[in-house]
Amino acid sequence: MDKAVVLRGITKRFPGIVANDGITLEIEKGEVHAIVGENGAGKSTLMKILAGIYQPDEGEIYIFGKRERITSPGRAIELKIGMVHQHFMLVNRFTVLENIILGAEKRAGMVIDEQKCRKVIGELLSLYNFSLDPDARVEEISVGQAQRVEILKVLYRGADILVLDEPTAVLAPQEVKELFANLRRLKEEGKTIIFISHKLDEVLEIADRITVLRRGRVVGTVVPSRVTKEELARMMVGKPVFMKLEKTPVPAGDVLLSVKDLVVRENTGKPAVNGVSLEIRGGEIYGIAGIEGNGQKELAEAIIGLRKTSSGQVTICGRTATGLSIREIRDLGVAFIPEDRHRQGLVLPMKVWENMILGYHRKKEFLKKPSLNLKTAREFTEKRVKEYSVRLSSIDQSIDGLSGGNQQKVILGRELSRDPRVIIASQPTRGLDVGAAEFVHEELLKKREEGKAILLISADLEEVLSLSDRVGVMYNGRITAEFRPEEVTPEDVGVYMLGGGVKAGEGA
Amino acid sequence: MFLSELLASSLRMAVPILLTALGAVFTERAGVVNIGLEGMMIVGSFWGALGSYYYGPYFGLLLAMAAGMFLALIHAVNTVTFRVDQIVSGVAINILAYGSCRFLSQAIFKMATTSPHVAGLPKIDIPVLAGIEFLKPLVSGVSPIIILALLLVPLTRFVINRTVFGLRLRSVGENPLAADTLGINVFRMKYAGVLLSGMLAGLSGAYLALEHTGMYVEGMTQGQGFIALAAMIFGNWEPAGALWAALLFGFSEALSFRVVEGGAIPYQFIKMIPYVLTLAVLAGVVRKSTPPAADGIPYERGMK
Amino acid sequence: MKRKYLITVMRILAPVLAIVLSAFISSIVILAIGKSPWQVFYTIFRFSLSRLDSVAIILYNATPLIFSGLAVSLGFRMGLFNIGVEGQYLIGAFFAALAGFTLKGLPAVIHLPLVILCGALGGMLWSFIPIYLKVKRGVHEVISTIMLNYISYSLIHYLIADVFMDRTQKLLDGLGSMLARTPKLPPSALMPKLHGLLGLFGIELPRHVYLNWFFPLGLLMAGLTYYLLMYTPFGFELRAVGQNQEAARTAGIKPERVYMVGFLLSGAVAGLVGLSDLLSYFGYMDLDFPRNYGFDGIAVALIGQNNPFGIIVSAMLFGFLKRGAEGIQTLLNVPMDTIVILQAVMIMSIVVITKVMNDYIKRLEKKEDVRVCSSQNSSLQV
Amino acid sequence: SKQEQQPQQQQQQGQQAPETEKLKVGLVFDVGGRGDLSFNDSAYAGLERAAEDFADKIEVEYREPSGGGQDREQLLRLLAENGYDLIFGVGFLFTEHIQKVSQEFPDVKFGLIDGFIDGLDENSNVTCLLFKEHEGSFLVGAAAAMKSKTGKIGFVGGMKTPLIERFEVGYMAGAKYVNPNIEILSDYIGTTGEAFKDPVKGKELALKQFKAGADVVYHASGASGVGVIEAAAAEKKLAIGVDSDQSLTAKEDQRPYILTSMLKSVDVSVYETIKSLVEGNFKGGYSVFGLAENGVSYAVNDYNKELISDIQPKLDELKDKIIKGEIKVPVDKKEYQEFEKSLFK
Ligand SMILES: Nc1ncnc2c1ncn2[C@@H]1O[C@H](COP(=O)(O)OP(=O)(O)OP(=O)(O)O)[C@@H](O)[C@H]1O
Ligand SMILES: Nc1ncnc2c1ncn2[C@@H]1O[C@H](COP(=O)(O)OP(=O)(O)OP(=O)(O)O)[C@@H](O)[C@H]1O
Ligand SMILES: [Mg+2]
Ligand SMILES: [Mg+2]
Repeated sequence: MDKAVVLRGITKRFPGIVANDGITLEIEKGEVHAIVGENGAGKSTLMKILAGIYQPDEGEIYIFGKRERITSPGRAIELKIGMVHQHFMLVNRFTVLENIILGAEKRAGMVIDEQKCRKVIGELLSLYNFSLDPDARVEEISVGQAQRVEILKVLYRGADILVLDEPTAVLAPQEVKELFANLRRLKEEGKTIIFISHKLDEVLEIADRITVLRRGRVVGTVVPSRVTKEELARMMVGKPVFMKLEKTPVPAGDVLLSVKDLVVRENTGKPAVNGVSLEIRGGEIYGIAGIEGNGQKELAEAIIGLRKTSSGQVTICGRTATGLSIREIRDLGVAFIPEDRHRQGLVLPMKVWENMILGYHRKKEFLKKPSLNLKTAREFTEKRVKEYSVRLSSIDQSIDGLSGGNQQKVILGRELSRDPRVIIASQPTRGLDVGAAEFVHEELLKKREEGKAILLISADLEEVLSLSDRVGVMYNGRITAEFRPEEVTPEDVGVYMLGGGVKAGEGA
Repeated sequence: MFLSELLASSLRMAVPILLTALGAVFTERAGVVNIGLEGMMIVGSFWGALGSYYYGPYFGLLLAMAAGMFLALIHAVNTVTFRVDQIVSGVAINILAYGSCRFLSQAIFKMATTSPHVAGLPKIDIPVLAGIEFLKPLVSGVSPIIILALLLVPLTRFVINRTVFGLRLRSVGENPLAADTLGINVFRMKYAGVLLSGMLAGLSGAYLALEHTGMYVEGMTQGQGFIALAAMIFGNWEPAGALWAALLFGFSEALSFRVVEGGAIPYQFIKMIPYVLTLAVLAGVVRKSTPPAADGIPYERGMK
Repeated sequence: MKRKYLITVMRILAPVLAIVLSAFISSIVILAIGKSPWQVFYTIFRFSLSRLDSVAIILYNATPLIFSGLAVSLGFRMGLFNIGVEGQYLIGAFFAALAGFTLKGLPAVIHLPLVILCGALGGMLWSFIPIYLKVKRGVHEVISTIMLNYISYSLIHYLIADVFMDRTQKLLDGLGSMLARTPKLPPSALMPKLHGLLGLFGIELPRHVYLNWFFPLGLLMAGLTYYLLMYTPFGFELRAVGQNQEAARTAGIKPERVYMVGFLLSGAVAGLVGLSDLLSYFGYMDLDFPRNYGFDGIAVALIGQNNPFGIIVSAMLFGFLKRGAEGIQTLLNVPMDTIVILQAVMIMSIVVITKVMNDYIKRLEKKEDVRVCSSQNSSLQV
Repeated sequence: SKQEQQPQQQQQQGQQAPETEKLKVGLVFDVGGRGDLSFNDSAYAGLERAAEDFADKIEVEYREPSGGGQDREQLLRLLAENGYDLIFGVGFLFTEHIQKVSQEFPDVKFGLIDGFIDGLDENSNVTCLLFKEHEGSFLVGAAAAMKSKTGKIGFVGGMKTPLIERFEVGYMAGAKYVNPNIEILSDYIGTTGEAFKDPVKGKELALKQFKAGADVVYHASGASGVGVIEAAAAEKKLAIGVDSDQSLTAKEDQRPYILTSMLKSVDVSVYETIKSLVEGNFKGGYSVFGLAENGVSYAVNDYNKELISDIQPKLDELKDKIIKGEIKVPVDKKEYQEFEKSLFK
């Protein structure tokens, strides 16, 4: 039988970097094939080549045994290759329905046959058990839902080869389960699935075979039953990785961040945060678990001053922060790692070093009045780049040429290295490879030991549970439960994340 | 009587702005800023007059639209194919329109700035309504283009919102990369949007020359291409919004004609009325304007 | 290495090639009117570059466009489209004129700077309205600046023709026509020409050339703008806001504040646009005061890619085209409309060709980069 | 270096055409240029006629300033440098420029239309060609008042400048003179030079005046007047043209609605100036063209003959009185107010 996809000697170069360096890879029909690798290993690039977005500089592609030149995304669709991108390719202002049908509209003449489209989508929704409102605008739905839209887009087009680039990064454990169930079903239907993830447990669970990439090259292809997580990690990074967190007990300090009865409204007037109270002491990590879209983002943004609060109060290091400007709040010693790095974290066309000082550019060490001190700024950047092993060709390159994970590292380097007293970290390791994620975790724990107060918001339940001293579950704008992580299992927390059970706040 | 005349005058003043603004909706929804609309109106007025002079008004209108589309094609080649800055290309197109009309007018009519008199379309009376005395100025002797322009508003809306073409056009202006990954020919959609805008701007120019004045006069577009652009933005990139904005502008202009001059207010201030009123309305009505997300950004595959 | 060499050569040749190719395209237009392209271009270059007065006039022509291009580019840099430079410079020029003819008896060292300051102030004032409306009321700056341009025309007309008109102009029994203009500015308010300075270097400019100190001032302003943008914290913020408003806001920058300050700066620079004409050529402001510098500035800024030094070059290009136009109109009888067409074709082909060449150079560079890098990479151990 | 170049060029000129030795006459248009159907065209007509009549003695050229008109002075200077003997500047905007350039080139003669330069005399190298537009406007104002049945007439001006205001006051004075009770509506199109190229607004303003009861409208608005005439034809009321005889250029079906036009013979003034140069008696200073000199008048042609015949005797009588000085036509708003007062005395 012909293989679904055969890549032979694929090479793709970007300025200063060889993203794919002679990659040869075979993917069987009907298998789930995982691709793992460090940040910047070239996974997305390889998949984009398969999807017709990039053209390889060298190499050949065979789809079901036939040599193909995938010159455009349109050609990829003709070949029944569908891709769910790491950075969603959705039209934010369109509805879910419009996004799904775009380019493959059911039509009556020149007019869109909305009824028919609706029917087909309805069938898909019930077949795969997706809860999605086809008329909701994409800009208003949660990331997890957006993910489903992306998958639906592919299914709607009847793709035989599905490429999923880090689909689980934004999903809650339950959602991951659902996704995997669906992937298995698709596999049974005979579809071929290429799956990219940094979460090795997941990979080991779902994949039939795993290919490891490092620095643009194939390190090897393995079968899950014959490797351990540690071995896999070592293949990726090239050296042993210790995946155990050492959490030393830290004496609780003063309350550094306190939120009281906070209400934050959306533009529509609907409360997104509905009376949240919490207190975080120095030396404490407070984790917020929850499915995305339950007010975590708004909570974080309200604390940092990006959103107006309707009522309630935020106090930082003993000073009322409500009503202060973002800059003033940051000057109180608050670091902020936003969840959407492209929108809020980085100025993409600007250089790496410029992004590294963004927001801190008026600090003394970066000024040589009346101008910026380019020298110290660059030195600072070089240091962080080394520390966080950011993979780049030059700090003068514009940051949009960096891989997703490396971009995140720049943000972390910027926000964590300036001795903040309060750290608000939204999805800090989203999209980071194991090595980098581990580094970030250590960094957060170090800050904890230094007596900082940390608010950690993450969809990665395992991360929340292993790092936090206390965990709150956010559902529907409220903190519906609070635990000490050692008291609960992920499953317990998952129940609350989905709105089940109500447990009165303890401790705080 | 005064009121209905005021309204009739408003409508006459609004129509060229409306037509061009509808064109602007098409091009901007496809993500191409077209500041060359003024130039496309200019060639519309000239070629409309030229066509009508030799072969009658219908031919004139066709020629005007073709001329507008020709300039639009240049704009599309510049901005979509070569990805030149959209505003520079528009500015150059305005200059080209001005120069070429002057050149051709001199060559063909032996007058640089005016054409001979030309015929317009037969005016029509709207049945039934034209019988009502009060409405007479509004509904009798109306240029068919005015009616066409008004009909184009719901039509444009329908095309943009309900057709396959419209959906794809919008997607290209919002997120061309996403559209591209779905196999939509981004370039073709952008070309279509720009060409449509040229066609409508050309028609609008022809309205001025054939229907309103009965001849081409250099500079008769009076910057209305820019006003139309403003109207389109004012109307939040929507056809219906463009209609209201154009009407507001036409109305305030008609109103300014009727403010008695020589009174206490210096006439220069009366001339400001349309602009001041527009600003005042804008400042008073707080509405968030949301341009298409990728408006003005040239698209190139393989770029982030 | 050969490729690297090629890139350098291309870098230098690109603008030259762009001009040559655009001249080639323009030749079609020239042939269409039955003239010889060779002769036309020869005349343009000879007339513009071999006469001292032409060279000076080109610089003089470029002066207002440098200011205008800078003003527009400041807007673009922060993501705003200031179509209102047109109105801003007219109001600025009027303010300057007002300070010029109302204040009497001041020494030039005080009067002239004061007049220039008033020009900047006037432009700033007129740019305050749209930016205030934008920041406070969400009014799109393109609409408000277009409207304000029209308003400024009427306002200027009112101020000049009705309020400050110089009615002391002599007529013959009411015959002839007074210019609708302000009183003349006293010499203490006028900008000295560059003749004196250039004389020191043995360059004797003819008297009818109006090249004045605003030209070096324009160059200085470009340098300052570059410094502001690339080296100061404010310039950093301005660029950040222009490229990602939301990220800038998250980083603690107030986009509204940046818009406000940046736009006022843009307006202040715009206020200087008309001063070279006002303070050296006319000596008064009239209803016929030069128009369109604001619109030309848009093209100048964008052709110069919003880079202050690029703007100087593109302003000179515009000045050159204008002077060349005078030459071929006078010497070869090429009609004005053909010249206008030529200018449009030139602008268009220059931007298209520059763009295509730059893309090509970029691709070459990429390959160069890749080569260097893959030789490093091959030593990597797997 | 320019001083060096100049004689050089003149030398060249001398070498090139020793036998013909034609006089060179140049003309620089105002913005709008050739083909504006009024002022500039009229000047061009004079130039053309001279070129025909003196074909063996002169050669003529014209130039157009670019968009904003900033290069008026450069064009004058370049013509002067290139050995032109007589150069016209069409329009009062040339006043300062001709003043400057004429001093730089004392051997070149200049004709300035509509502009006044102080202190010239017969020996100057500049002659100012000045028109009494108010006198001509007075006559058409009288005609309008006599033809009006509603007792209401209108005036549409382009941009308000002292020159256009002279048209307006002359017109109002003439109308009031024959009918002190006449009501005059007066509008201007805009506040920039563009107002002379805006037939759309011209038409709307005229329509408004007609709807408000006016039945004759006079315009002084260049190409915008096309709209005024169009409005008159549409409303079946009367329009009065300006500068040249606009009945001749109007559409067939518009002609019945053009009462007359106020003629301003710029062509005559240009022609006469060239003629004086050719005949060797060019004089500097001022040439005034009023009713007496036939420099301004009202149009009578095949199309309006019948329309105007009943009031012609009266118009001729008024013309006589003006020429004799019995009526002093006001030239500005202030004089007009006095004039109006005197009527009621
Ligand atoms: N458009 C581009 N321009 C320049 N360089 C790029 C571009 N896209 C990717 N790269 C570079 O190519 C390398 C591989 O990037 P890629 O996005 O494929 O990594 P990845 O394996 O998906 O990483 P991550 O896990 O962080 O998403 C990175 O070093 C990145 O900097
Ligand atoms: N872009 C900005 N966003 C928010 N606040 C700002 C911004 N720029 C300045 N500020 C605030 O306004 C104050 C005064 O502004 P100013 O420009 O003088 O800043 P600064 O920090 O004193 O830096 P410098 O004097 O070096 O320019 C600053 O101290 C700061 O608190
Ligand atoms: Mg990736
Ligand atoms: Mg990633």
